[in-house]
Amino acid sequence: MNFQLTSQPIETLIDSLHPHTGGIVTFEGRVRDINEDREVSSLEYVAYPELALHEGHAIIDQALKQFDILKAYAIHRTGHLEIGDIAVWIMSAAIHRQEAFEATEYIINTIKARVPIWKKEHYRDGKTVWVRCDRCAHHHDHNHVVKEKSHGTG
Amino acid sequence: MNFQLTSQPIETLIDSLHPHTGGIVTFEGRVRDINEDREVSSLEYVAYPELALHEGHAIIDQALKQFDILKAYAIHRTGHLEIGDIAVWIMSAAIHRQEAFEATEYIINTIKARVPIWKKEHYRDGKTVWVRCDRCAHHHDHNHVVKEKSHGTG
Amino acid sequence: MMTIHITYFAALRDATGQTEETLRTEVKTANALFHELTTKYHWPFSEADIQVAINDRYQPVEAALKEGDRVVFIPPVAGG
Amino acid sequence: MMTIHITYFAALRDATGQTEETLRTEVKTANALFHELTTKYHWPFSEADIQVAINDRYQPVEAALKEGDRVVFIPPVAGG
Repeated sequence: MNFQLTSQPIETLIDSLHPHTGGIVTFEGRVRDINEDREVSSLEYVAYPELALHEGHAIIDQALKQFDILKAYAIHRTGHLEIGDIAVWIMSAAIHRQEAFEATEYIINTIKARVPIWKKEHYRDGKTVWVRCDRCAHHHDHNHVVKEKSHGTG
Repeated sequence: MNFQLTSQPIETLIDSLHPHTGGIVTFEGRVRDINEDREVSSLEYVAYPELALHEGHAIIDQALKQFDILKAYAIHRTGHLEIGDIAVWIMSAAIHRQEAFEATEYIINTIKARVPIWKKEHYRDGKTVWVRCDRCAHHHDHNHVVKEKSHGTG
Repeated sequence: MMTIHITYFAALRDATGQTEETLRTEVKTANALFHELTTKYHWPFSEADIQVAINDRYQPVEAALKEGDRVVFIPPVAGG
Repeated sequence: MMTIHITYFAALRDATGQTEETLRTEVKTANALFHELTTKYHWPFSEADIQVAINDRYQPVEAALKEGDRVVFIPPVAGG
């Protein structure tokens, strides 16, 4: 059943919203098992916390200024993550949905571009790579593989 | 704190996803306390269930065909809703985020255009109106007020 | 003459004062039936505002009716 | 000569083999320091790949350094 009607309350984990809120858009970034045709077994996220928090707050402030939204929030995970784990979660709440979509997309795009967080992919073949960017990795394969080391199998 | 880093798991209510899933975009439509400058006290959603389910499934199937997504789902509430209640909840899961944003926006736009669900707004002044469409209501005010009746205060 | 079952929702239910009715009619198409009923109930909609479902599927407003069809005239929707 | 504190993250931490160091240098700007350290450690990045933070804020790569600055060279980020 991919479409349902219900007379029961629909519940999510989002609360404490302004009563003008009509549309909320969330983005969840999850660890996937394939990246650029390589089988990923897990990931490691490392942040530069002082600058990451400064940039993250600046991005949310900019979203609140640039889009007609009531609230925006983002949280980013660090450390070792398994396949399916949530790496980043973002929400924007607005009176009308269009602004919430635009703000959420702006926030994830800008986090990826500016916030100093790095991702080391661990592959099933035991190698690891610090990823340079999403969806462009294999175009620069030689530069990417900054350091590979044996890491057991997984 | 509108931007945070955490070393603890981030949890939402979404599970059972394909391990290729990298991005999930959700939309929550909530009952807001103001519409077209009128103070809303509550809402009533009525569906034509046989056709609404048929159209809803067709919209999800079309989204799965049209966008490179792994999963899509939507649920719509019926009956009497209070301010802040969730009227509709939609999610799309994809390998890459762009497709998840596009699919979720397509699904909500198409639900609003095609699925036979109607909304009666109850206002603080005790009147009620069957809403004709979002963000266009006051341009046709006379046609809108199909039937108003006293409804107590709220 | 044929027998048609009609169900009313939302603003049309309020305007008609009933949930459903079965009637016998000479008309051949959904839009002709719409005009017949608009005359009877003084519905506050024009044909351009309305969509038609026959046997629980959207159909063009010019669609032909046949004996026993279940018809719903769909006022402007406002889900989501 | 001035004293600069440097912290390394991610690929630069691996390539340098340490988390942080304090060094005394003749160079005047962040990019000159980057080239000095690239020569020393054979970093696998060009200046175009790298951003610079001084005292926990992004700065242009040509920014002047002063005594006691905390510098971080930021390899390509991949959050989200």
